Amino acid sequence: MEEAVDRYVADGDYIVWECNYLQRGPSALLREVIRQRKQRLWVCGKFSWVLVAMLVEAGCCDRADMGFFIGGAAMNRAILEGRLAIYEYSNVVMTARLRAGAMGASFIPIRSLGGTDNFKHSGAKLIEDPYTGDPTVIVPALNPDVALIHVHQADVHGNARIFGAGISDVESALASRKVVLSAEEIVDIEDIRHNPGLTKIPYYAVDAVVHAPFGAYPGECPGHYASDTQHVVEVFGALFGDRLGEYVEKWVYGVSSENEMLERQVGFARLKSLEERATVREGFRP
Amino acid sequence: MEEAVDRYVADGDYIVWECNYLQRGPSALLREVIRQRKQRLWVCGKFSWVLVAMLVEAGCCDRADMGFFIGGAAMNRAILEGRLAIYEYSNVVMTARLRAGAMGASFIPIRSLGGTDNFKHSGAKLIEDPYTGDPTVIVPALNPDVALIHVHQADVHGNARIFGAGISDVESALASRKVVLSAEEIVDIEDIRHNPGLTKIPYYAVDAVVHAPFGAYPGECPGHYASDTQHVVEVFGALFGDRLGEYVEKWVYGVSSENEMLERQVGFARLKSLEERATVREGFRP
Amino acid sequence: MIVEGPWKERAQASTFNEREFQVCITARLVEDAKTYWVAAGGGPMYSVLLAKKLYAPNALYVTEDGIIAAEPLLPLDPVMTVVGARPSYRAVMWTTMNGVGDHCAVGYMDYGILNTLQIDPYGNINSTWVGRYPEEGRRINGPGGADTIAAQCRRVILMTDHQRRKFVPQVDFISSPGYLDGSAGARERAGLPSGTGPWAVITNWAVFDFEEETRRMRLRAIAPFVTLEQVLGEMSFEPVLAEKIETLDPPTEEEVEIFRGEMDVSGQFSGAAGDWIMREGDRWTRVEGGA
Amino acid sequence: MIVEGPWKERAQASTFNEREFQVCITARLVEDAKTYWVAAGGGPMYSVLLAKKLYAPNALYVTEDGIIAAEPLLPLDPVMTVVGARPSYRAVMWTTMNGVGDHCAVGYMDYGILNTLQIDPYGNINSTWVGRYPEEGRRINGPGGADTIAAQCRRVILMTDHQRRKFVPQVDFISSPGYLDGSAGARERAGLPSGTGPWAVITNWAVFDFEEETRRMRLRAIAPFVTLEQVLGEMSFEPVLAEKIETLDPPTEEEVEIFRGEMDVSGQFSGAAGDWIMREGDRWTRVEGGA
Repeated sequence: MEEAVDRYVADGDYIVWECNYLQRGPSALLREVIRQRKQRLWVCGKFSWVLVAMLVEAGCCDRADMGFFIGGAAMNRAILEGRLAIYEYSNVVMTARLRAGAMGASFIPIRSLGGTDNFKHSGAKLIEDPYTGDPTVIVPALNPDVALIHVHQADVHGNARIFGAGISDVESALASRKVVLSAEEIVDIEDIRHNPGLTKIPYYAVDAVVHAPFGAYPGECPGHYASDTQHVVEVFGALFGDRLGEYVEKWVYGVSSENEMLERQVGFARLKSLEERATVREGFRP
Repeated sequence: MEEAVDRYVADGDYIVWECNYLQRGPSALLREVIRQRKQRLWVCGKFSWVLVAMLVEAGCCDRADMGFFIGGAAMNRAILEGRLAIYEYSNVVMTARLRAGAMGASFIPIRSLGGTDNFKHSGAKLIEDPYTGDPTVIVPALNPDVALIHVHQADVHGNARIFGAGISDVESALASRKVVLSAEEIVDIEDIRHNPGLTKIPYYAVDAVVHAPFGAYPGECPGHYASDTQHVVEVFGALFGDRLGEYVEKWVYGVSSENEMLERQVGFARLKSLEERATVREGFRP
Repeated sequence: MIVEGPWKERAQASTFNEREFQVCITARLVEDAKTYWVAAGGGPMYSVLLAKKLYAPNALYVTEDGIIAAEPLLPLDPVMTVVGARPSYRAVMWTTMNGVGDHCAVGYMDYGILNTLQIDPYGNINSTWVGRYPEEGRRINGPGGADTIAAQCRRVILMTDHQRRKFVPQVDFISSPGYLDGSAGARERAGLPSGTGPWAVITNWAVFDFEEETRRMRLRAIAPFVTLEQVLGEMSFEPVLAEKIETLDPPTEEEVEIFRGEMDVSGQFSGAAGDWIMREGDRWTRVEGGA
Repeated sequence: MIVEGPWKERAQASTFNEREFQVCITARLVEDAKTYWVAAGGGPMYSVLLAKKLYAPNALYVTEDGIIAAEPLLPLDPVMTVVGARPSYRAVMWTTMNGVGDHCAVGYMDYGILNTLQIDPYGNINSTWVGRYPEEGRRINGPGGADTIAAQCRRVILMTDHQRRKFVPQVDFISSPGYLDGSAGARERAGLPSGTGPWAVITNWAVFDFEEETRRMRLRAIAPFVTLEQVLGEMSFEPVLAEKIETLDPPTEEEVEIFRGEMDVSGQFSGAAGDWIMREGDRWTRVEGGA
């Protein structure tokens, strides 16, 4: 974990993560990014709830493509003080940009964003459709420097399985120059070869695989464990109460590693109870 | 089967099928299209081996986007006599065009076709990338009138499962105005709901579901039955020996229905042996 | 539009929250056998679920993470309305954001339902910024998936609180498109698909649609516990008035029982905002509620 | 390039088919731990499989239907080289044509290997039409997936029969791109990704690469059973000649045993075309073969 983040996440990188802090996201990897005090990250802020605010408050991030995130006082200060530049898109437009990146294209036509103020503050263009002549919105492809993705299962080569709905795991993996996976379970390649239909991300797109049980904590990893409601309330409280600094201090800087956090600050009993609350496994466990 | 083809395949339609006559394709549906003597079809000739030649020889098809098919004398005559117009693309470019159609876009940028003679005889354009200014090839979206797709399992609403590698099943289902599925097995929606991750095509994209065991015959339906090698040799022989007319007479017009063909011309023993030759089921059977 | 229906024959609730009322009214608008994109859950999702129980058993909904036609395992944990196992439960398909975006782009989404923060007479939505962008004011969440829903669903239903600061002549920032400047073909000129746009606005007090010729918001009906003056008084612009302003029926006992018992179990939804309404005979009294 | 290798130390086959020779030579060119796109199987696929057995255990290949790094269950039924259960066996991933197309477009395909029908000095490929398109001549198959492979793989290996009608100064129709007109940057000007293009041509008689400055086909090595004159005599254009023309080693017993025993079991591959070569001491004799 420490090594993967140290080696593949560089200051100034454009970073994309899949899902978010509460829902099958690479929460552990992102806390490690903060712990290593990465600087000047440009983030893909799609569907991202509290993560952008956490990174901004921790001083890791100075640019964001939106998306969706919960604002709050910290974010507001950063914007008004010019510490955070925001480019305005939407969740689906950002995943469309990632799809273009995954296609090796430099842009992609879309059927939204036109006429909005997002359009004016984004990289979108309104062109004449070369065939119909109709006004058509295009957006530039997104090819991030690094993608952080939490998956249910992966082999050591990077062949990865993801179960359930998702945002743009495959697109991010293909569009990004460097790809770091955190996996709930490491499986043998023999297991992968027994059911190739379950593989979502191929080995050649992946640079590092980190075995990270509870790597989505405090979020849910469907089929494995539920979200930690108490922790979810705590982080939202911190966000709205302008105490994100304290939250980061306690949960990120306050421990030397993710393992220590799980061991000391969450504890076995709590983790076990989260597993027990994951009563729905159908479709999430091969 | 008869009703679905009669109702959803119209003379003059642009038609796309998935896979082909030998590999998990809607072979039964396509024989029914010939049996009903549909006229003036414009076909998507990607990855299609003998099918285009069969449709042309049967007088059903007068335009084709290429793709890949086996030429042969019948095809050659049709072209030189002006009975068949061909537009030149490639397999992957055609699936890219279907992807654009499935995205609701009117065109899509690609990284191939440029500089070839296909480009000159296709709907492709070379434009200046609106961002980089680089020369960029775009192709028009493809939104067929009707898609014929053979799937492993579907419920009566059209939620469909396909196992194994494939060409562009999902893209064709979304891009096409009308979608007819033939399914090896009809499953209950309860079964679908137990593992939503296996669903590839959603109900709202589908107009008709036909229960068609051995619907891919003489082709293979992976995990269910092997291809009928003897029949495969026969159809290729007919193609190269310019006896496709005889082949169509025998296997299509010579029987009143697909069931009759399977019963009378193939027979239970042969079908059983094809099932027995399908020894690899892993990954193809949920 | 929303005045006739089975709810007329049912016993009416004597006490309910305005937010509950809003969800019930939205549920009554849900058409059977249609597909709804409810963004990332919340009120829009609860409205369709309530409708499925009572009025539109074959209505279906999708969420922006690609959960198609789920029968979620209720109640859901806080904010866990997407991706998780419970909201995904018994779906017919799990896909992705681009997946459901494609389904919408090719026209399979009959309706979209959105929560909105600030709205103008043409149904343009602001969920990005309050104040003078970007120098002065307050950052909000951003469009999320709403921009796509507002741009591409055939009919869009907007849910918002009935407050002056929410109904403004011009939004501070267009996050998701309504009829833009209101001129004919404005959406098409901006590159949006034709035959789409806002269709209704539902608040805790009233229901609006959009006048076809002008594409302006038109008041169609109001709650039984408010007056027309109150409704218009809490708007910073003058909506078109329908020839006849209907009066909405209050929630039925059945509606609120199901909503409280299966969906808003912890009361966090109705607890978050909205006053409580009590009825004694023909008198309605309001009790301050919300956080 | 292809003169040094473990095969040098192995016993040489005394009888082999020219097609077998071509596959063995291609196999010796396969780099370990690289990813190959072999179109829809056939000679290209067999070459990688043979290489995996003998020289490059970690080389991997994909086919245009989205089978990634399979360990196919050999032998395959006639034409069933894609989609089917046997060619798909023990893959690490099953995706689609657009799926593998994306993998290629973003640069994960190190090599492509293609069968070609007609080829020119710049590696342009014709698989569409023989004669004057479209009025006069004969329709062939079309590019299939070869256009994408030729356009986007980093290095492209072309396999073809060594015949005058196949090596032509100008192809009748460019189905898949080589270096086009051979001018610097011609591929980029046509919208193709830079750093891609034909890298080698392997026939049943010889091996070519492409001269960097001119992008023209350059003869590098010939089979031990043909002369330079024969090789050049069966080409309708004059290739660049490498300073030293190497002599290729014949197939090893090991190579042909594995190929015949596991891949071309029915002999349909070597039976379809290509003469048989027999060795007695230093003398090579040719026996007419093929269909």
